[in-house]
Amino acid sequence: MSFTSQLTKGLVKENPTFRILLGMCPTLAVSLAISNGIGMGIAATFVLVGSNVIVSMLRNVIPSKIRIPCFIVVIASFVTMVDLVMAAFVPKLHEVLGIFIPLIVVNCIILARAEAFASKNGVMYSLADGIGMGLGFTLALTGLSAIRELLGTGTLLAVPDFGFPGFKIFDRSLAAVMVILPPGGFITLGLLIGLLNSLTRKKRKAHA
Amino acid sequence: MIAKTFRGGIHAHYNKEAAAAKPTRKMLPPPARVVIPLHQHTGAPCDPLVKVGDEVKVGQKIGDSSARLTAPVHASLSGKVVAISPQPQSGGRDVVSIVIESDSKEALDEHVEPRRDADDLSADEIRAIVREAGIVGLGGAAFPTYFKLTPPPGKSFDTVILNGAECEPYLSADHRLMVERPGDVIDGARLLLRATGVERAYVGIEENKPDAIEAIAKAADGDGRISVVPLRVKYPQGAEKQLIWAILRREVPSGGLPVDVGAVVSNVGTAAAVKDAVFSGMPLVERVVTVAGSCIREPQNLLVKVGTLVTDLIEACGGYSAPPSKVIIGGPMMGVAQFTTDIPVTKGTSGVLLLGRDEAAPTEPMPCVRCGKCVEACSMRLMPLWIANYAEAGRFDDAERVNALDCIECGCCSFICPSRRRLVQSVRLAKFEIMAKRRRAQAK
Amino acid sequence: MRDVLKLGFILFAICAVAAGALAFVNDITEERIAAQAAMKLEHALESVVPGAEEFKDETDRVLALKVAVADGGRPEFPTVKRVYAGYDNGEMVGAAFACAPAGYGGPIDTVVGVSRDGVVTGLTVVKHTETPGLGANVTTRQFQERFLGLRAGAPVKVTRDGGQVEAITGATISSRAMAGAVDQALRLFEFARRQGVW
Amino acid sequence: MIYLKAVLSLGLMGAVFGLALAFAAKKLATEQDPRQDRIAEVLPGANCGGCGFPGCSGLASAIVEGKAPVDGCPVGGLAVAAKVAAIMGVDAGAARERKVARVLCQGSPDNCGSRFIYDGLADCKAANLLAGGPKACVYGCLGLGSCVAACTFDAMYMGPDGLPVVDQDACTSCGRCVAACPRGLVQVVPASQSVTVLCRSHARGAEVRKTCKVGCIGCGLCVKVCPTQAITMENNLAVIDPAKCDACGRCAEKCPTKCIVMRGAKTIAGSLAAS
Amino acid sequence: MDGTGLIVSSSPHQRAAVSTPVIMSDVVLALMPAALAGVWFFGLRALAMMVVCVAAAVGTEAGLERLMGKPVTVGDYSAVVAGLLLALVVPPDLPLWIGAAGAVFAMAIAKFIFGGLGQNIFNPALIGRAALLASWPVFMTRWRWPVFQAPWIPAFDAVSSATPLALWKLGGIKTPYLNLFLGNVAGSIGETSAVAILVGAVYLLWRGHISLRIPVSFIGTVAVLAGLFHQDPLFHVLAGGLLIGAFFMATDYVTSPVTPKGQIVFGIGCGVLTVFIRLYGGYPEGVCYAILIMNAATALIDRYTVPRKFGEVKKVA
Amino acid sequence: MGEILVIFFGGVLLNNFILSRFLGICPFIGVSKQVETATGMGMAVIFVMGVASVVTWVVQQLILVPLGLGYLQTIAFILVIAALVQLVEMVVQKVSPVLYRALGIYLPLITTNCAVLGVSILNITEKYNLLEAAVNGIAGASGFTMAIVLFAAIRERMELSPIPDSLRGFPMALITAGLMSIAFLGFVGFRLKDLFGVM
Repeated sequence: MSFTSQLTKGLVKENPTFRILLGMCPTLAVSLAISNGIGMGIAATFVLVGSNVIVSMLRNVIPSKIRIPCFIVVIASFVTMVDLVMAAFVPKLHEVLGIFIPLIVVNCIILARAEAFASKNGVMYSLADGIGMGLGFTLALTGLSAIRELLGTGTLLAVPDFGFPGFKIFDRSLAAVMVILPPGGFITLGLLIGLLNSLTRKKRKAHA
Repeated sequence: MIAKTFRGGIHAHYNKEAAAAKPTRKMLPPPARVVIPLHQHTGAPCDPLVKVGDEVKVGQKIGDSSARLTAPVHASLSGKVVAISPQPQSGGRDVVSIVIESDSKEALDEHVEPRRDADDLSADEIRAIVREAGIVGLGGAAFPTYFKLTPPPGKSFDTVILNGAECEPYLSADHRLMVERPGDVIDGARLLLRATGVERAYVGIEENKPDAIEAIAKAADGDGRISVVPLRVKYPQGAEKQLIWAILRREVPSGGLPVDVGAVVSNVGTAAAVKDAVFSGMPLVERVVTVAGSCIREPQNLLVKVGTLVTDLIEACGGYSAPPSKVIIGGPMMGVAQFTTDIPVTKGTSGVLLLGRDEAAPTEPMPCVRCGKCVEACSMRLMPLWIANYAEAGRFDDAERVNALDCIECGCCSFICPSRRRLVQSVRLAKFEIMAKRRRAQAK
Repeated sequence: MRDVLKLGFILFAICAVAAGALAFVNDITEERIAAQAAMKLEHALESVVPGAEEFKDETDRVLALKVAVADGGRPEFPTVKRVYAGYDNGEMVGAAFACAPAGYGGPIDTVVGVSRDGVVTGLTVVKHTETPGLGANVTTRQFQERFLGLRAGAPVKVTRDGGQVEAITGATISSRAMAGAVDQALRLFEFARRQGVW
Repeated sequence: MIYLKAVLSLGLMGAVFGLALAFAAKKLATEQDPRQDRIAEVLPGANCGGCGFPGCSGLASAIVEGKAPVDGCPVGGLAVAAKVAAIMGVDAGAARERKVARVLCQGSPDNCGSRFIYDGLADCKAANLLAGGPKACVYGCLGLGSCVAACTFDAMYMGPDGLPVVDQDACTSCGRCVAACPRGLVQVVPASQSVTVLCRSHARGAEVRKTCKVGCIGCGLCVKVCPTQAITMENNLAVIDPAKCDACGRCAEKCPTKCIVMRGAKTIAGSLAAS
Repeated sequence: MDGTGLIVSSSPHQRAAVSTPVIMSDVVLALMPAALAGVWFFGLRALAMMVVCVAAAVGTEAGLERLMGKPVTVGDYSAVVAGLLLALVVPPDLPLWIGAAGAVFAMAIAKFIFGGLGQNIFNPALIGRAALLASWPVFMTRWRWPVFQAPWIPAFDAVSSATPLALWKLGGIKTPYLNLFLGNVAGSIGETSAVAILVGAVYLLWRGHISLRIPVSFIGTVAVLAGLFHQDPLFHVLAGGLLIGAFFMATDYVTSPVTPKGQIVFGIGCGVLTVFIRLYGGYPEGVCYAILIMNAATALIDRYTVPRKFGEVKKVA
Repeated sequence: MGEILVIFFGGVLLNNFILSRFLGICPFIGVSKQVETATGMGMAVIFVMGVASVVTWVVQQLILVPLGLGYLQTIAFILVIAALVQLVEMVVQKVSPVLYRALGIYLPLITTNCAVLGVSILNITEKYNLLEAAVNGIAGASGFTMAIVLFAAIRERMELSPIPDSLRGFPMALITAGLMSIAFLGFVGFRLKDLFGVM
């Protein structure tokens, strides 16, 4: 186990979204456009890194009976910081992500990493884990967002609120709007996870 | 009068005409050999009362048991016992049987003689005669009749029902009996009334047998206790619980018996057999078997000796008209398919069907489309598709939860299923596994 | 008992530190956030009431009137949330109505500008959750221009409902919401003017 | 000042809840299996519900009650499973001898015919209930694959000859296949056992000869040839006592119907190495 | 006699003649009057839509089954039924590729991945339609009045091409009964002609493939509830997709309850939802969503409407 | 009364937490294998969300707003919810073991149910009063319960279906939820206010 392996495991092998299946709510809710996905991903990564480091530092101080409230307070602090900073400096993105910024608090990924990893490992490893998991989450979110943005609006990388039209792949009137509605989120993510499952299954079979 | 019936059920092709149109014939000459299984009934098997090499006569008791629930068996031929060994029987089982080779004399046992005091017998005496005569339900289940006539402690009868519905397709033995010997049926009914101490009897007959309804009504004329009830033509009208509901509007409780609602149900053929046993002293050594199906040359109702091999029976009906693909003992809805004809006719054998390629071709089941036809058709108002789905998935606990054990295996669900699913077989599997599990639990 | 106190203290300490840290971040960002919000509102108001130099929040004044004449307890202008009057050199030149009509995906925060003489002078969407590509087109100038120049009197409706404003194809609900907002803004303006507020 | 307000109010809230929780934990403590707490400790604590139980403590109590396997947590993976196993006192199984399932019948349709054409459920138990099954030998494999269907580890498949095959490496000897066979033809045996009688027929030799080319006809040649007296005849069937068998292979050589089979030494070494 | 040639199976040994493929092909037959009416009113474009949807549905099913190495089951006609039904509930001028996309989505997502015939939770054709409405609302709400128009039409067809329900909901204009009955009104290809749908429905009833429980409770509830809300019951029964929905969609075996009582609950639920969506919803028509929502409830309804088994002891209060 | 009904039915049907707001997905998929457990979970969520709505509303209006500490909302709410859930669990376990077995075992799972925090924050942003907040909480939870119970019944049925291996479980749960969500699109734009006579 090295720092690097802790860093990279979150990307593919233990990808929080596709493999461990955590943090579905924000994944589904904000993955309408790549810009949202990246924004949410970065916010979550920041919180994940921060809380992992702090929890890891405090891991020997916190008694187990109140560890959940303690962890939550730590996480919530970072979330609030992100919330405030985003409101101050990128208000438009803040508005788009809306309630899902404070809800990073209850994103299972973060508490799960605090509990399962940071509270049992050193600061450096926890840092690496936080970055890795955060990037994995961002990656998954971006991937899902890209599919939904493309099929649902016909563009890629568009950031309408900042006037960046992105790349127009086909005309908007031909896009399947449902993909960026709630059903599209559920179905696209379901199919994506299924696809990854069948790929790894095939790989395992090829090994055997 | 509106014909009575129950909820659910199906309308099958009856295919009864070929055999029902002809009078019942006695199988002649009698077979050269009979195989009499010692276990032809519900309950404990009999122990042999004869040895290999013994000479026996027609009507002689050759097997009995001391168990509470059993029925003795009698020789149907006079001749020599040539073997007492396991012999194949319907359903692929081997059952210890007494094999008798005929001496062609047809000599009667000395116990067989007409009873003069038949009209003065008490209930207990009638029951004793019925037991000694080895009479069991002739409808197919072969439940010992004397046992049925004895109410368990704390319960009592108020109604006797004679089952003349004969709802199984192809079969017409009861129909012929009611047309040809209505007096015997009614005499039997009177004996049953006496044996049970009841003052009310109904004879339920499906409407498609107007001649039988007429004959029985005429025979019962003047006896205010006995009335004929026409029944809607629907399968399984003759199933015990459904028959009781149709006639009395009483529901036999789940897991219960007719006596729980005060009824005793007996096949019309059984009633006639009771009459014979009481009046002529002849035990149950013969029965009427419907031989039918597209592959038999001369479909008919045949009076045959218990123990006659089906092979001989088919010979007596002129043999095959075409090679059969399926041989069924009983009716097409609840009968048992056989892989050989070298099996004996037993007391419960109501019919032998020989079906051709077209009727018996194997079917490939399709996925269940949840049409709900099985739910509508189920005569016990169960959810056949659920039981079958659970059974096929090996989830027998769930199958039990959805009342698999209440199934009477009437076959309506499989009959009606447009996807040709093997519902009854699945339910049977579930019932078997559930009972096996219960036995294991009890053993622990 | 001591461990109970200890647990309490630890949670106290963590909360306190967290609160301190947050207070610090808040301190830094507070003004900026407020400024952002104010700027945004200012921007919206200016864009819909051209010519106004300053805006006064006159919601209480106007809505008090509304309540006074409310019919059977049912508020008459439910989508109008705030009312701002625009002044130029102390003279009232128009009013801006912040409305939140119910669209397809939730309320559409809209500001409707009405000039002194009761003509729609501007329309802007501050915040919405409409479907991108369909309902979200309520933010387009192309659509908003369809409302410019309407006056109080005839109710504002989309053509589908027998009105004068052409709806966005495929987004009747969003269009209808916007029409409703403009309709209520105009009616409230008329009402306030008749009551002598302005 | 604003700092003080924030620090004090949130701090106090924290203190109040901390105290309340600690106090409640003390006063309202309920009896439960101490292992449950320890397992809950080990579990990730994300309360994600992925295991199908309500939260980590739900899974912990299910494990303690034996309703869930020690590896019930899909998030924790192997590491957690090992720890839970340690708490539950379940041996990881390293010390035990590896066992595998084996199918004790060679009666493929080529070797053993059928009594009739079976038209019914593709399920051995169901077929067995119907006139005793279509197989000519009433002890033989019905070949409908119920054991394969029962295997949850992909360790069984139907071979080309219509008989089930156990993948010796994948088999975990869980015994599901054993329970699935209505004729008791699948048995769990030590992986090292090399000589096996692949027949379960108690029928007399003449009958077996009529129905099956590879059934045990009870001739007793193996009994005679065995140098260690490991083989006995029980009810027309050869039975090998594994404790006495030294795997010399003479019986397999002698068996006229080849129903005693000797597995190659290589395979055994291979499977031992694998375990 | 040598027994190896005999077939042994579990009882019963007699089967009813009707099989699933027969039922499905009968449904196709029963849809023919409505399909023909669609072609009559909306021209060959409607026929093209049917061909495309059926081909896409059948192709998707066969393709996926081949891809996954499963037996190809298009012979059971269920894919044909789904494709045809979808074509009948979309507007006549819908681009053909959108119709094909709907059929592909319906067969792949709503049916195939659930395990194929008999396993789907939602009616594939309706999922297809709802997905298309959510995806391409502009195309999916573009209606056309048939060539054969009643004399009163020209008065406002210049400003509107709305369906009778939309005309009523938004403009208070009621289309005459005769037009609704014959079908020369705007609407989906196969839903406009009440008489054509009823002919097909009578055929299905006569063949015994559907029972009246769902259609009657569905239509009855709509009529009664419409009356209670001071609407014209007959108009609500004849207009829109109620008849095709009640006789051909809600009665879909796979996605409706199997218990008799459950079927009535299902029908009533569909009726209530239809009326509420028509009167208060965002769409003029609610039949499609009503049935889909009740599809979601089917498993639960079945669970709680299991018939009292024969001989079950009644609970003594 | 009309307003309350609008909030309630809006929460259950129109803005269903699962099907259109994406809140509470984890327990929705995790605890939906059987109808009984799903019902238990639903009841527990209704209870907790009702209580949490009230308590967080009180915290916001009586502590945070007067003190000008709005930015502590997230942290204060989650602290309250976490502690509350844990306390309720302990109390129920002690007071009524029966109730604990029925509901209590689901409580820990609810702490991280984002629907609870979500509804608390929504109550504040929607400017609900105390009663409305409580109704909104209960409505949101009822919508959650409806979705999870329907879904559990569907899932029981799907258990026996030959679903492709790689889609079994989680992916299929998502797709089914997606199809349910399509069905619930029928409620979009539903004019509850007209229905209940509220302007």
